[in-house]
Amino acid sequence: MDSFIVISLIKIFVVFGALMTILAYLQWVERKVIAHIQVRPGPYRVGPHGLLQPLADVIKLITKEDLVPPYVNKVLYLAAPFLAITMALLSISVIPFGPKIQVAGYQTWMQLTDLNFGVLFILGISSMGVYGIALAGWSSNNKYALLGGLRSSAQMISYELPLSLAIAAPLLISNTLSLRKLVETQDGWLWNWNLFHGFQYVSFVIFIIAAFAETNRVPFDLPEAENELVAGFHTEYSSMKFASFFMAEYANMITVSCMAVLLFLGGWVAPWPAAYGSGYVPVVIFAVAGVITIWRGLNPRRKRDRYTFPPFGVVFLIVAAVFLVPLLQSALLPLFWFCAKTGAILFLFIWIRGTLPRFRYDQLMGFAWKVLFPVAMLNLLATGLAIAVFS
Amino acid sequence: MQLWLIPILPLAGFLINGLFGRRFSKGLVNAFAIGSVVLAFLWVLKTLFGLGGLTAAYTEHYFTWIQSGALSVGCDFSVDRLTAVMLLVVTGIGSLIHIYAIGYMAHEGGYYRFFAYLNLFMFFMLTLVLAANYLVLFVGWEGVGLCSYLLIGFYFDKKIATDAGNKAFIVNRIGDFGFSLAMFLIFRQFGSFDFAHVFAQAPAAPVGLLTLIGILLMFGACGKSAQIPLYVWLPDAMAGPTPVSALIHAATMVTAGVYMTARSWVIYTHAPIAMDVIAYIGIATAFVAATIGLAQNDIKKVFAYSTVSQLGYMFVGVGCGAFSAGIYHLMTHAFFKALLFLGAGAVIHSLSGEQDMRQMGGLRAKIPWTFGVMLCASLAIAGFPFTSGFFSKDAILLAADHRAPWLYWVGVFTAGMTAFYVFRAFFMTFFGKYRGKEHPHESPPVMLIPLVILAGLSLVGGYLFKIPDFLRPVFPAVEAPEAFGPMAVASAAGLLGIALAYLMYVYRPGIPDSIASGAKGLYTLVYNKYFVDEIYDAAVVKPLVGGSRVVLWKGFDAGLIDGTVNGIGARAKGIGGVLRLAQSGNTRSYATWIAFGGVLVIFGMAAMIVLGGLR
Amino acid sequence: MELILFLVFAGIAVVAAINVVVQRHPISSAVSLIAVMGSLAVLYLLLGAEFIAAAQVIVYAGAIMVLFVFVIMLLNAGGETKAGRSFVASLLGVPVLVALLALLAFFTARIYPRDTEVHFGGFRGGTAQSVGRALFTTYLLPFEITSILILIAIVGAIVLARKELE
Amino acid sequence: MMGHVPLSWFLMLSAVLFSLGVAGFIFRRNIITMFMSIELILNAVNLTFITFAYQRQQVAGHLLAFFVMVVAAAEAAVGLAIILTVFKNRETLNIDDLDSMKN
Repeated sequence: MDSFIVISLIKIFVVFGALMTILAYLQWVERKVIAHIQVRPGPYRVGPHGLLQPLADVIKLITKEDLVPPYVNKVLYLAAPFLAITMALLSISVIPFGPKIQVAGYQTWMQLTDLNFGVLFILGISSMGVYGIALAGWSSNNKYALLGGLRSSAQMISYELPLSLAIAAPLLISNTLSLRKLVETQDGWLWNWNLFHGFQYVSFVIFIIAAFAETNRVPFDLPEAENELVAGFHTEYSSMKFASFFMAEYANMITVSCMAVLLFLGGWVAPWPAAYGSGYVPVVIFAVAGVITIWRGLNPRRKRDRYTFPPFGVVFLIVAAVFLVPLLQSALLPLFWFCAKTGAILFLFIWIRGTLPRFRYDQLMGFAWKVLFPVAMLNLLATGLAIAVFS
Repeated sequence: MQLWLIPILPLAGFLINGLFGRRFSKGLVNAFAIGSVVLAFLWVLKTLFGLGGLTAAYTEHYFTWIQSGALSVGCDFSVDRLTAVMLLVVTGIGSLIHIYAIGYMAHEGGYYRFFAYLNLFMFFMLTLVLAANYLVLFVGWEGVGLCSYLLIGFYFDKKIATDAGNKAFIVNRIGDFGFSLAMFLIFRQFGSFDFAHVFAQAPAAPVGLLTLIGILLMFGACGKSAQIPLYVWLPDAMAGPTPVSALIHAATMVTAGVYMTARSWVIYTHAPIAMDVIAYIGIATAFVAATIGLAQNDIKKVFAYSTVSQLGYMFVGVGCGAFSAGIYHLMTHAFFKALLFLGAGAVIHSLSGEQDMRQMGGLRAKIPWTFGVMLCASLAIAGFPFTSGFFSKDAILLAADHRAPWLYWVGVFTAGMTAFYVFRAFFMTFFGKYRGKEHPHESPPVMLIPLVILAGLSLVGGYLFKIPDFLRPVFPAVEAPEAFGPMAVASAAGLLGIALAYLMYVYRPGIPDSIASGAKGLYTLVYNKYFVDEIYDAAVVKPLVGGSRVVLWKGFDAGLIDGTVNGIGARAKGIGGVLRLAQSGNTRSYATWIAFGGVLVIFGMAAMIVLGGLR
Repeated sequence: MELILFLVFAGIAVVAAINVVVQRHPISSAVSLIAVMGSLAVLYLLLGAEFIAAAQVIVYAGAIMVLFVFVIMLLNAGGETKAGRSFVASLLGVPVLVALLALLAFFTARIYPRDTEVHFGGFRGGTAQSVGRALFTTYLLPFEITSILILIAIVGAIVLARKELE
Repeated sequence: MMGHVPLSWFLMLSAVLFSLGVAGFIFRRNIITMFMSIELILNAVNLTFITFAYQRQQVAGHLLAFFVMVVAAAEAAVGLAIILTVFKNRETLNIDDLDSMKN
């Protein structure tokens, strides 16, 4: 019984640590990608190519003066950010990163815990996330904040419906609520993934759109649209509280994309069975990455690249080498595939943010109720019909 | 033999006169009215001769009147010797009175209406007499009651007449109440109303029940024949026209009671107590009525009380088992009493409406025929030897003597009194000076002829028609020896009465006033009819009317029923008023009330669990 | 372990419930009500009702309470005023409540002796699968009726809350 | 390891919640707070349902709780709409002011 606790604690530290760093660097990646989309270099002053920029931001936010405006409803004002960040982080605990691995004699799942109603748990937690924003908007006693809070919570509630319907469709196929079993049902070839089962790509698209709305990402990020509502619900917040809202947003983003991967893209399962060489793909990718960076380092376009690129190249090559070690392979390979897929979806988020313009509020709400909800409903009915007929 | 024709003829007369009488002339009305009654009389003669000896009853069944479950009543008529006598009396005397009425009613209004009612009366009386079962008899019984009411109240514009009519009808109805109870008992006991059926089973029935039936029948008879408790209506019935008094209140209707009692002789012979009751009531009525008759000044009132007294005699005869003697006196009484009334009518007619004897006197010279006729009638009623009254009254007194000596002596004394008050009236009317203001004139022949016939009958009727021998097969034989002694004493009493009357009213006119002033108290008592009417009024009418007003109307109807209804309404309003307060509009109060209700329910369950041991 | 879990969350529930009643401003009572619902969800898990716990969080805490918070935010009517008194409530209120508590205690005490021990895996029936099967077989009619009920509620809410067309 | 939780403690908890809900409904004046106490009562009832479902090892209790939730949702929707209109017309949320239905 005590080994369970110890293992759990270790796993929590590992996951928590990884998650926090990813959060920070996701922010960096986003700023870099958007910058390159907009043909500008993005942050590269602080550390090589701005790699230390997240660190700088964190320090900035922590050290800023943490002022609490007097006219604010103190209790809820302070509770709101706390509520937002906890809800966002809670859902990570259920997401499986990999299969059962053998570490120093103990068998354990690369997953904090598994609930046999995992999907429902995540849905519940995401619906609780609304309060963070709503209360923040209201308690800061500011018209813009109130409106921002109202709008974003209304938006999240409206999109929660198509989201859950979109999730329900693949569940019908894999017939389980537990995320781990979900992935096991998508084992084997590429076309075993739920995405290609029947016409699940429709529910995948709906899921992604709803996910964008849920996390208040670009096409739907009206509430904190600078030009309209100043900063939306977190206008009155500063320093750490402001930071927590940002972290909450990115955590939600990660959760949603993990959900997408687990539900549709087969989680940590390789596109084709290991027997056919899926194990070597990561090695090849990192090796190529390492060579390119070194070559880039040798004949740099900018003089400082000469000093920065080669170390990166070396790091990539080391990683490629690590993937070759059979002992670690059983743990690293599933992890690699899971991170690759999640990374792809995250990149999609960032990419969309860089390109699409913002919805007007009534269009946004109209789209939810008049387009997305009916389509999600039809999709669910069709999937149910298909299963009833063919299985 | 079409017995039904006898009652139907007068009915036809009634219908024609009743419906079209207004447009007929007097002659035409007479033709129908008198014609129908005389035809009925002739038809009675034809049927009686046709039926021959008539030792057994001859019955005719026409249709089943009532058929319901065990009860089945046929509309049947039957004739035996008793019915024959009654038929002859009713139709005979009826025709004479109809003829007399032509003259008497000539100047009165509503001529056709009078004769229509008379015919209707004849129809009901004949139905009563011919009835073969109690129910049809009861139809006749009620019918005659109705006609007596109509005829008493003939002068409907005078209040006295209408009141007298009401009084007569109500008192009769009280009597009929007893009669109906008797009929119920008869049906319950014997399962049928037919005389033949009832009298066949009567001996087997328990004596107590028979006595009760007898007494109840007697009670009905008292109502109809004006005996002690229910005689009060007869004197007031004089308010009607005199022919009515003669026909209904002397000859026919009042005798119905005697006929019914005689008809049910089987019940009475098996219920000795009931027989005694009849006798005692009879003698009491006779005596009391006679005493009242002494002091009356209205000539019709005197004869009314004498009728009540003579009926008392008939009941004494029936009560002592001498049914045939009772019927015999009934017949003779019909003759001389009808004559007395018609004579009085003639006197009143000649004095154009004057009825008080103190305004009369010395009419002997002015209306000699009436004087002669009235003399014959008075002799007959006083029981002057060899007149009809003498034979029938002696038969009854003999039966009474055979039964109980004291009965005989009271009877003799009453006979004496009867003679005295009849001749008192006779002398006051026809002897002394004329004290009135009118110019008396003799009645027209149409009135005198019936009077003369009746006079003849009342003198020789008793001798001519020997009823006791005629009715021998109908009634059980009465072994009363033809003792000469009692007869002599009775007739002596009668002569004494006549002599006394002559002494006091012709020879010494002052004596009656001195006696009256001497025995002041007794005289006023007798003059005011022992205050019986006042007593009845106080004892029965006042409490009944008062009681119903106070207790029934005020107390029960208003108090109880209205009280409860309004009470409930008021209570509902009261409760509503209280509940209204709960509607305070305040949601939180409502919530509290709901919670309170919930707590009560849960408490109830808890109590049930603790007490009832519910799981 | 269940004991600790129960005591903690039951405590949270009671304290929050009291807070709901006591608080002046509706928004704070709303938040405490959410806390009550959350702790109840955990207790449902303890009793093996997984689906209901999830539903509680999603439907109750996640949707209904959001509506409440919404309305409170929209109306922004501020704290409760002391105005107005209900005579019956103040007079009869307290005794009724005391009686209610006493009676409920009586009933629960009655059950106490025949108590069953609650432990985590005690009842497997509460999974989404078994609830779903029961819902769509034996309880199909109520399910359809509630769907109609919700439809009516939606229409009603829209009609009531929409702005009058000038 | 530790002692298990006796069932009746759940019932006592729901009894407490229930009476708190009733108290809230009776004593509070703000309509929304009263409305929330009703939700509290419904939650107490749900807890009882689930407890007895556990005691009888049947899923029926859960379904009843589910239906209670659904009905509560419908009720909340309509109720809040009514509260909105009341506030729009009467400018007040104090229940004692809304007593026009008095006799």
